[in-house]
Amino acid sequence: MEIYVNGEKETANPGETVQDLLVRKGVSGETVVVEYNGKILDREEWEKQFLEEEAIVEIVRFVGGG
Amino acid sequence: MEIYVNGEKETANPGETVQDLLVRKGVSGETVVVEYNGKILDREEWEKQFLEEEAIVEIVRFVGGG
Amino acid sequence: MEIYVNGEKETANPGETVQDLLVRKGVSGETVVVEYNGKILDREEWEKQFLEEEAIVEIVRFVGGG
Amino acid sequence: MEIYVNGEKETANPGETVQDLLVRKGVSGETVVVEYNGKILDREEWEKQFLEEEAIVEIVRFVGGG
Amino acid sequence: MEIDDKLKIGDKFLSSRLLVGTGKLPNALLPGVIAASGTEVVTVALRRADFHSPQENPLSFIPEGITIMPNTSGARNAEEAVRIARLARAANCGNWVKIEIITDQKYLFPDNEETVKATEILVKEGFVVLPYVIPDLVIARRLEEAGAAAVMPLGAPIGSNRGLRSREFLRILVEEIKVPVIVDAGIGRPSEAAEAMEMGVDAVLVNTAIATAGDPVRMAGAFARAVKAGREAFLAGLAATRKYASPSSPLTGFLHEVKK
Amino acid sequence: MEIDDKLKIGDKFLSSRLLVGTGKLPNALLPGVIAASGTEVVTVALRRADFHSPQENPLSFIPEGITIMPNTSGARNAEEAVRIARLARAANCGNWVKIEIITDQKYLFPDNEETVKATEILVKEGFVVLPYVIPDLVIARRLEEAGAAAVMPLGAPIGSNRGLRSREFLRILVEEIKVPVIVDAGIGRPSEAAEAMEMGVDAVLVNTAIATAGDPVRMAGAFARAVKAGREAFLAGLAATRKYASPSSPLTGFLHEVKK
Amino acid sequence: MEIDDKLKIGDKFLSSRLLVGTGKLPNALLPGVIAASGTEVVTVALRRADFHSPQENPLSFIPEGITIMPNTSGARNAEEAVRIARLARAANCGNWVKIEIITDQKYLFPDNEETVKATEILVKEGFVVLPYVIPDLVIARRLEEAGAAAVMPLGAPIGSNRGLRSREFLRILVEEIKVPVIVDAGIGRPSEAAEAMEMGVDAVLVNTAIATAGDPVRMAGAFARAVKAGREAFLAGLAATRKYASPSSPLTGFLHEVKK
Amino acid sequence: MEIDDKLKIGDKFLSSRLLVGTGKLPNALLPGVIAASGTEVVTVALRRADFHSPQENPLSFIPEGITIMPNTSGARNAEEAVRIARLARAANCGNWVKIEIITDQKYLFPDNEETVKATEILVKEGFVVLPYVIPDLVIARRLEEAGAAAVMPLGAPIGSNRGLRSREFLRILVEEIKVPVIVDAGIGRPSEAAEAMEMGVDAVLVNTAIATAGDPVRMAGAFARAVKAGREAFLAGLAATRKYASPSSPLTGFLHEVKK
Repeated sequence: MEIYVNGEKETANPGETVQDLLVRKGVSGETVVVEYNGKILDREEWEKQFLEEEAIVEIVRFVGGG
Repeated sequence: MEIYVNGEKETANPGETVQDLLVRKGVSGETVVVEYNGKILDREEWEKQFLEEEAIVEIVRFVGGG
Repeated sequence: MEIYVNGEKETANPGETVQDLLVRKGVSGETVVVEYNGKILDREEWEKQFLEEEAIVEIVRFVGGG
Repeated sequence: MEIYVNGEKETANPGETVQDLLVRKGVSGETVVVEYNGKILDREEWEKQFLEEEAIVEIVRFVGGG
Repeated sequence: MEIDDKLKIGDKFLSSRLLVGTGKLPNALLPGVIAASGTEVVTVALRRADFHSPQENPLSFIPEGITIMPNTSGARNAEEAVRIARLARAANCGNWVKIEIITDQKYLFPDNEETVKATEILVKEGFVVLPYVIPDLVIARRLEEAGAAAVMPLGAPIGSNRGLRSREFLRILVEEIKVPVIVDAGIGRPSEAAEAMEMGVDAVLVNTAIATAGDPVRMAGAFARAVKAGREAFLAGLAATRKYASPSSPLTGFLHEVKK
Repeated sequence: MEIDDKLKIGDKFLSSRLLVGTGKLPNALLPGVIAASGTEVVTVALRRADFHSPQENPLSFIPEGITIMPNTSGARNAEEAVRIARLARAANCGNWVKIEIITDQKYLFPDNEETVKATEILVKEGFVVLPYVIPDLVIARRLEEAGAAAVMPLGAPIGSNRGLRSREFLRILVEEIKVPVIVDAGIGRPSEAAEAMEMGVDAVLVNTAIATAGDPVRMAGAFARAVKAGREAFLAGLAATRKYASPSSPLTGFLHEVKK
Repeated sequence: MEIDDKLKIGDKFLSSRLLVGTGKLPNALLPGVIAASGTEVVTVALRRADFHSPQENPLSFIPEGITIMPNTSGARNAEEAVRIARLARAANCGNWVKIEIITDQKYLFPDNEETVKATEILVKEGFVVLPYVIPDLVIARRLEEAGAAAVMPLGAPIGSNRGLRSREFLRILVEEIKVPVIVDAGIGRPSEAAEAMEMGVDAVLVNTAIATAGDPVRMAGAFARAVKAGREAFLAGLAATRKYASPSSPLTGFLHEVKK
Repeated sequence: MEIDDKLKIGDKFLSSRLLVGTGKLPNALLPGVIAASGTEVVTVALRRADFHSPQENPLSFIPEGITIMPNTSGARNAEEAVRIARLARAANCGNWVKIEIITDQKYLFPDNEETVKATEILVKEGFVVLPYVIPDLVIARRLEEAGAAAVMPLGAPIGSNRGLRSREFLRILVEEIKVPVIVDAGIGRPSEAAEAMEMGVDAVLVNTAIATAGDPVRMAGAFARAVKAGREAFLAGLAATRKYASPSSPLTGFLHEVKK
């Protein structure tokens, strides 16, 4: 199953959730915000949202900026 | 018959044309442009356009400007 | 006996000292410096210096300045 | 015989005049001014002034300047 | 060498890079000011005829061959500007128009957004459009795309004679915009006009500085020279500035040097 | 009207208020630069003749009728300046001299005090003396009393092209000094020359900005125009500046006004 | 006396009028810079997580109690800015947002019109909106009407350290706009921050000038003092300037006076 | 880090780089102004006692430990300055003296040459001499050679509050002169004091800008902060300026990038 994570095409495993993706990517949940198919996902939804074919996932974080 | 000439209410005589109005106002036709009810009137139309009830006539001219 | 105090001609009494002049002028000695005939007088000399004919006495003090 | 021309030590021949020096140096007389031992030499004096031991000769000209 | 240095605006080739505004000038002074300025383009405004105190048409005082550029002063939005532009064109004095859309009466700043809209409409109607704007690069690019014949950023508020207060931003427009950049508003002195031209600005429009000078005709001549001076300097290539001094007379051959 | 606007220096009446320095310019360019500048006064320097690489006399390239003003560059004190002035006069090109006494080689600042001394001596010897100075009012007054034909304060260090950095002080000299004030050194652009003239400065002396321009002849022409522009503006009377805007088009007769 | 001089933005009352940007600063320097600056508001940006070189969250280095103001950098229009603002708010660090919409990559100028649109949307969604704009009075008024918590005009291009090049226009915004005016972008030196505050600007936002200083922590302290200095001077009432001198020592009682 | 940043003048080490003039200030305000300014050096003038309206001694209002620096105002030449300096020293308040020799009453410009003479004499008599001068490099070098403890060039005419009009020349003094350079006269705003310090000036002397402010005590505090801000910025190392923009937020990781 193909998905797009931060603009790059990736393969997701069937049954994987957003939470699984974050763990696999080594991302600490406390520091990011996730947009799934254009909709911001609340933290509690990460475990419930299964990755779907062609899903567009954006995982963003803060950086220094002016 | 009431009309508005350059924003002021005036009384026009029945059968008066735009051309008549200009003459009555002492305006030299060569130096002005006339808008009748929001439409620019060509010079040749001045004689043909009869003044109508509530007509809005704008008679404009050039002045110094920056 | 005529003397000049701060540019103004004045009459001094015979036997008057610089110290006497200061007292007469109501000047507190702690705040002024005295020049007598172009020479700065130390404080201890005020009592010893008798006023002489045509003496030029300058009594100066500090004021605000930039 | 040693002389100084424009700050450089040179040997002059006995009997040489300032005029001779200029010719030897290839200098067109119309364009220069000559100072001989601190004194400006008029043009007519060039032929009369013999070079003397230790003479200081300055030969100057105009250049572009601001 | 100056033969080719013409400024193309619309379909005209201008020899003079000084545009002159006719506001605040008695008609009688117009011929003298225009002649002294050498200008080829003057602005005029459009107003309702005043039947009680009729005034002579300023156009009668403007020589043949001068391009008339009516402005849209009085317009508070794109719609009003378009209306004024159309009326002006109906007077048969050409198809140039200076867009001037103002809501603020204290500083007379243009409304950039409405100006873009009016430009888009009037360009489509065949006008040669010169919009007066705040020097904003994003807006200038949009005007360029919309087909403006030039962009006319301000140097300072209209009539303030405060000079090139916006020079930092004018410099950037000159660098980035391909259509001519004409500084309109604020220039108060010939030296400021020259400075603008040295920066590479294509032309300047001057009104108040001439009209309110002690001697407007003489001042018009001063501006003509200054604009030409700045343009020529730009073309000649300005000398570089240096932090330290650099002698203008030679550094050798001093009388006091002892070589030996 | 311009017929009478001559600048009197010494016993000469100048029509052009642009003086030109010939430093850093190849002789071959001199005729072109002088013609384009319209100048009537040029500066030259005096140096020891170089027998190894003789150079043509710049004076051969300067047209008849131009006043030659030798400078005393190379002088480090009044005595040396006087010596150079006397040598220069012996060359039979007149009695004008620009006093330039410099000890500092980085910024080439003049020594005001030595300059006063040299001025006093040379005026007595019949020279027309134009001293180059730091813009210091006290010094300028002393030069005036000493009989200087003009005072020539700097705008910025020689050859720096940094412009009128001393404008605050130049303005005061113009206000207070009766002999002509000529800005010498620092002017890098025609707009700066125009600004100086608008301030009421009597003339400017330009060298590096012309000599190191991309095209010196063209730049000379640009300076000529700018100096004239600034002078004319000064004479015409500059318009006042205002904090707020002032409309250049009339404020009545707008289309959108409803009177009743 | 300074107790009451707080700056209200949204529902916060700020004691410090220096806002600090965290760009170009290593996280490790953040605590020191923030402490030295005394700031109560810092900006951050939002970017895609980089899985290959994970970086520590700058928020971990920002003390409790500091207001976080995410910017919308990267947005090229209103829609993208709104999306970024919403994502930022979802990170639970408050509802402040600096709108920064940029299409031009050379000068990084904001798109004023898109900024107005984004402001209108985000204000309705409950954000405290601080838009970064070109100093254009018409736009500033529209932002004010749209409910912006402040307007943040630039002094010069972002990161250029060129100072208050737009001062003429900032001055006018201060005069005309009722919501706080914060100068954002361009300030390169503490003296420039002080000057802005003396003009009556309500606060300044500084990033590059601190981050690229030799010693950022020390520079942060310098800016803190300068901002306070400028503010206090504004409140104390600046002395008037005069064309002529005015003695600071008394004009009477001189030793050399002879009264009789 | 700031522990060592003391300014040595004569045999004193100053922590504050703000010197304060007491002119035009009622005595009652002196303690507050001095405390708020943090200054360690104040100037006073010497005048004939006025027997008709005796005034309290300002020195009674100046706290212990503050260095008193009498000026020689009223002096028109070196001789008078020396006389005043000696009288002032006889008052037993130390051996510092600010030389101020003025003949021009409109612009109050110092006479540089007489100032050099007075400095030479007073240094030999053991005074710590701080001469007030026109910023002239040649003069500053002579003062340095004469043993001046500092040189105090003006920024603009005394009391004019016109700021650093001489900045071009101050910059050069800072670069070339080894003794402390203190800007005296002209500074009208804290931002200008900060700018001077950023340039590397060692200290500033302020009088009129504080004394004629709306609230002199508050303004004194503003100047204290500004001077410290400028000094700290100088020590921290000012960031470079750039012609173009430089993003303060990262240029990668934008949401809109499509990598594949």
